[in-house]
Amino acid sequence: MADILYFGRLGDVAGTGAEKLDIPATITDTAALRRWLDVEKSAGGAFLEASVRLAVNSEIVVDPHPISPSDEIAFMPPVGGG
Amino acid sequence: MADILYFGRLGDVAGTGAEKLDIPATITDTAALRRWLDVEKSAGGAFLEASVRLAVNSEIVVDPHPISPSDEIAFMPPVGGG
Amino acid sequence: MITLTPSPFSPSEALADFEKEARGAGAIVSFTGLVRDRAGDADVDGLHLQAYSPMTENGIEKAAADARQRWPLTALRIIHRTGDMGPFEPIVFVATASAHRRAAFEAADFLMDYLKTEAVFWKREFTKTGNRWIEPRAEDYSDSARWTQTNMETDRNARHK
Amino acid sequence: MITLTPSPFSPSEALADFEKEARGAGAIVSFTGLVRDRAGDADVDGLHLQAYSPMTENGIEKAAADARQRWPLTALRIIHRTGDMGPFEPIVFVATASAHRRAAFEAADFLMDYLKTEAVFWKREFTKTGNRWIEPRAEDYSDSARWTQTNMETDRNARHK
Repeated sequence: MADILYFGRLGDVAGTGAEKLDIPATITDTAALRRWLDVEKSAGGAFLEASVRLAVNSEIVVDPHPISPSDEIAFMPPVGGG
Repeated sequence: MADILYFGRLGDVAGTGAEKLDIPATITDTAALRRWLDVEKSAGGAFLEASVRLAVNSEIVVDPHPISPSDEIAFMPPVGGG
Repeated sequence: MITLTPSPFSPSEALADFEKEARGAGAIVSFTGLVRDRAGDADVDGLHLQAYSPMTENGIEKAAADARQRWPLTALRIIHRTGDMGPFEPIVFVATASAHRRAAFEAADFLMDYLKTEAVFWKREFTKTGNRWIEPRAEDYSDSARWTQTNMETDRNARHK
Repeated sequence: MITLTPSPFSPSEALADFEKEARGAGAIVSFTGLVRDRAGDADVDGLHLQAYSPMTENGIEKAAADARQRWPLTALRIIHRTGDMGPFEPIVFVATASAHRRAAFEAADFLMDYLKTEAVFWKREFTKTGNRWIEPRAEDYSDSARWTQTNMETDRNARHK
């Protein structure tokens, strides 16, 4: 099971901030994961936006990046504090 | 009697921070006052420096500015706080 | 020192502590960011700040190290709230100390630009008319772009001519 | 509000008061200047600051009014010591509040440049090797020159391109 984290507005889209998911064996990189989840969550493209970055095991990666079934994968829309 | 104020390093040169002086009737402007005082105080030119500004009755003036016998006249070397 | 905290904190107490730490510095600059009570024409009831530990902390540590490399700082302090907070509560406190006042000003300014546009936080505003996630404005990104090495030199030249 | 005082003051207490006054501002910047304990290679035993009232106060009031005209400030505070003070004691405190962090930063920076090069003070440093009057450095004057209207525009353009 992979840990999937949805930050910021993507938490609203996913209906949760975090969940464990069985990612199909055919989904082996971040680009494919975006496409699959966008359909699964009926996200209307929210998971595909270029401004949404993915982090795999706490490292921000560039698509397509390989993923493993037990990774922690975070969907990160534009950040900003203060 | 005029009130003469010597600020910053000019206080050391004048030997005092403030004094009442009878300015000779022939000294009628700030340029003449600088020259007269520089001799009186053996200031070696310290009162003549362009970076030393004069204030007459709390207003900074440009040489030669008229002075009256009862004015408050301040000798102000370059300022700076903080 | 860098602190993320879900609890309210006092910027003036933080400054008092920082003064002791920065003793002998010459110049201390502090920045405090507070929750606004208005956004556009809506009243703001509160704010939620989401972090992603330890990525958030690591990123801020890196920005602090970067600031120390760019400017001769003798001390540095960053406090950032997380979780829920109400209007007028402090969100962020940055303090820098240096022998030189320009260094202290620029480093605080730099760190705030980092925190606004690159620090790993997501911010949600609660208003009477609904809740919305806030992302940095174009202005925040252009402020932040000032600190790329090339722009900084252009900036310095413009300033000092 | 502007205060000249011959007595020690606490920057962190000043910031606490300022926070109350600036409630709802969004961004608060503070600058604290402290007496150095070293000057070149000499130990500094203390500092004497001479003012010329009311010219000193009037000049600072004018600079504060100028800052309020240039930037949308919601509050402004300046405290400046006069007389004798020892190493590590605060000499000056400037705080600015605004809805915009750039405005708060720039206004505090501007006011410090005024205080360093134009405010009517004379500063004497006491060291083991003697006492000397300190006048602004070339760097202080060039910092201050950044704020003439033309330079400021040049600066803005350079920064935001």
